[in-house]
Amino acid sequence: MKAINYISVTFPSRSANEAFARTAAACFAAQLDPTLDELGDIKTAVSEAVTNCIVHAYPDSLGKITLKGRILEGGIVEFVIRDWGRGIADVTQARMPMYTTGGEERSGMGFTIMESFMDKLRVRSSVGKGTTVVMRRRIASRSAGRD
Amino acid sequence: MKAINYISVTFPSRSANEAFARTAAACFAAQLDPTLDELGDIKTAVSEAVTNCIVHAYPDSLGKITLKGRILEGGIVEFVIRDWGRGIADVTQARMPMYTTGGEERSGMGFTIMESFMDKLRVRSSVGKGTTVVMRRRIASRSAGRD
Amino acid sequence: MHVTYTCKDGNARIRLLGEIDHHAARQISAEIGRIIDTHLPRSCTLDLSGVTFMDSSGIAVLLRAKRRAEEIDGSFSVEGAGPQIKRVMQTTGLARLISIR
Amino acid sequence: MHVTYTCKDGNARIRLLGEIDHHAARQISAEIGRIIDTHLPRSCTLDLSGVTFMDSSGIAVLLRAKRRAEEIDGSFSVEGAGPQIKRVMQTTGLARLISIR
Ligand SMILES: Nc1ncnc2c1ncn2[C@@H]1O[C@H](COP(=O)(O)OP(=O)(O)O)[C@@H](O)[C@H]1O
Ligand SMILES: Nc1ncnc2c1ncn2[C@@H]1O[C@H](COP(=O)(O)OP(=O)(O)O)[C@@H](O)[C@H]1O
Repeated sequence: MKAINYISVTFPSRSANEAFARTAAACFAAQLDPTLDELGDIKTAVSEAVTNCIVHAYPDSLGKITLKGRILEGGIVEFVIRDWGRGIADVTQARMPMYTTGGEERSGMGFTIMESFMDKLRVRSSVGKGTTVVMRRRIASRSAGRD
Repeated sequence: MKAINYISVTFPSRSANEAFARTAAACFAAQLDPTLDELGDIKTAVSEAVTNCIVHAYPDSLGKITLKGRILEGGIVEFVIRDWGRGIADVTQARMPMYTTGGEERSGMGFTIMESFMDKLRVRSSVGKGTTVVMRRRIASRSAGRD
Repeated sequence: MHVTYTCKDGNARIRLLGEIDHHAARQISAEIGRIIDTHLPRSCTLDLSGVTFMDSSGIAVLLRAKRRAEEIDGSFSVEGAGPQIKRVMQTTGLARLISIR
Repeated sequence: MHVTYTCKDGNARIRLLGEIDHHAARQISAEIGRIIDTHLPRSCTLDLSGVTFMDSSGIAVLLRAKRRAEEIDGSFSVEGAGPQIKRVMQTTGLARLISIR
């Protein structure tokens, strides 16, 4: 699919950047004129993916994270969150509700939220090389009778 | 100066991205706990620099723009806005109040705002190669008796 | 960006909502122009209390609105500008050209 | 993120202001724990009306607060959650574990 508009954002895995990343994603998605609920879903899903990079991909060091956004035809916004950290050995297991390697501060519900809040979620990972999370959400056009 | 935190944002010269860029800059600066007035100054200065890339650097085509942000020691935030567009032949003249090549929709006050709203402004440009604008602003620490 | 207005007894109040930047400027200018041309108000007040951001792209918008209002011998003023807008108007000298309430 | 509270007649009301994410979670949890440990309230209400965002990092914060309150035989509930927080609580099953007013 051809991108109508895009952004590419790079930042280190500092937890202070969680708020920055989800706000940047929401600002970018805003051009599709989403509802507040849709914006909330996007912010939450991106927050989960970026937090995972900070908590799980680079547990003991600072590493690079990229957030890419694209506006696709048909009012679809896509975000790709990527790290070059530890990676996930078994992605199917990692995506199961309540599965976590993060101890009692984590709930294991990050992927569950990403899946419920977005229309499509794809996770690719390679141990020692990093993880790429691709998420898409269609924003219903308001002129099509929603406003 | 060593950067404590940084971001790097890339986007095409679409006018819809003006709001995205200034909001991203403000979100990034927010970690220094600025006042609303300081945030307003930063948003405005970044908006001017990014708009210049869209209007002047790439007048008839879409081109690439980068916005880099860094947090430096001493509570200083730095933004570097860069394009690979038309460039400026005479930077001293371009920085003068009311000088514009943009016709009646432009006021020629963009650089004046950047200079007044930030502590430091540096402009490097090369005709046919592009322009780099570096701006810095110190955010007074609130614990130092400002709140 | 939204533009709404009321016009009563020759007094137009035009209310802008949102952010005034280069992206939005042309549309805002066109809508203000249309309102003035249609109602030919004796006084025109631009209510900026709903504007959350304005950069130098707003200067041409405000100056053009003023010129349009004065071309038909009307008065023009701006009200409800928040601190960020006031700072832009002061720094650029616009505050000396336009009456701010 | 700010945490404020009042405690009267054994009823604690803890009010959170800001965003609950991984960055803020540990500090919020610590402050809630300190308030409960100091006042040993019979009932503890967490007021989320000032919380503008919460992701799954908030789950552990809320569950730990509930556990802490119940360990000293107090009751625990949450109120004022906006739509984004409610959606997270429902999607993750947290809404079944915590009483929401
Ligand atoms: N970017 C990542 N890098 C390495 N491991 C990850 C990454 N994202 C997720 N994981 C693994 O998948 C598990 C489940 O993730 P998630 O559902 O988001 O829950 P949580 O973050 O609460 O653990 C994590 O505990 C971790 O083991
Ligand atoms: N990124 C850029 N690329 C090319 N020319 C630029 C750029 N930024 C500024 N200029 C030149 O400098 C002039 C003054 O800029 P500025 O003070 O921001 O006012 P304005 O944007 O209203 O023209 C512009 O009219 C243009 O000729």
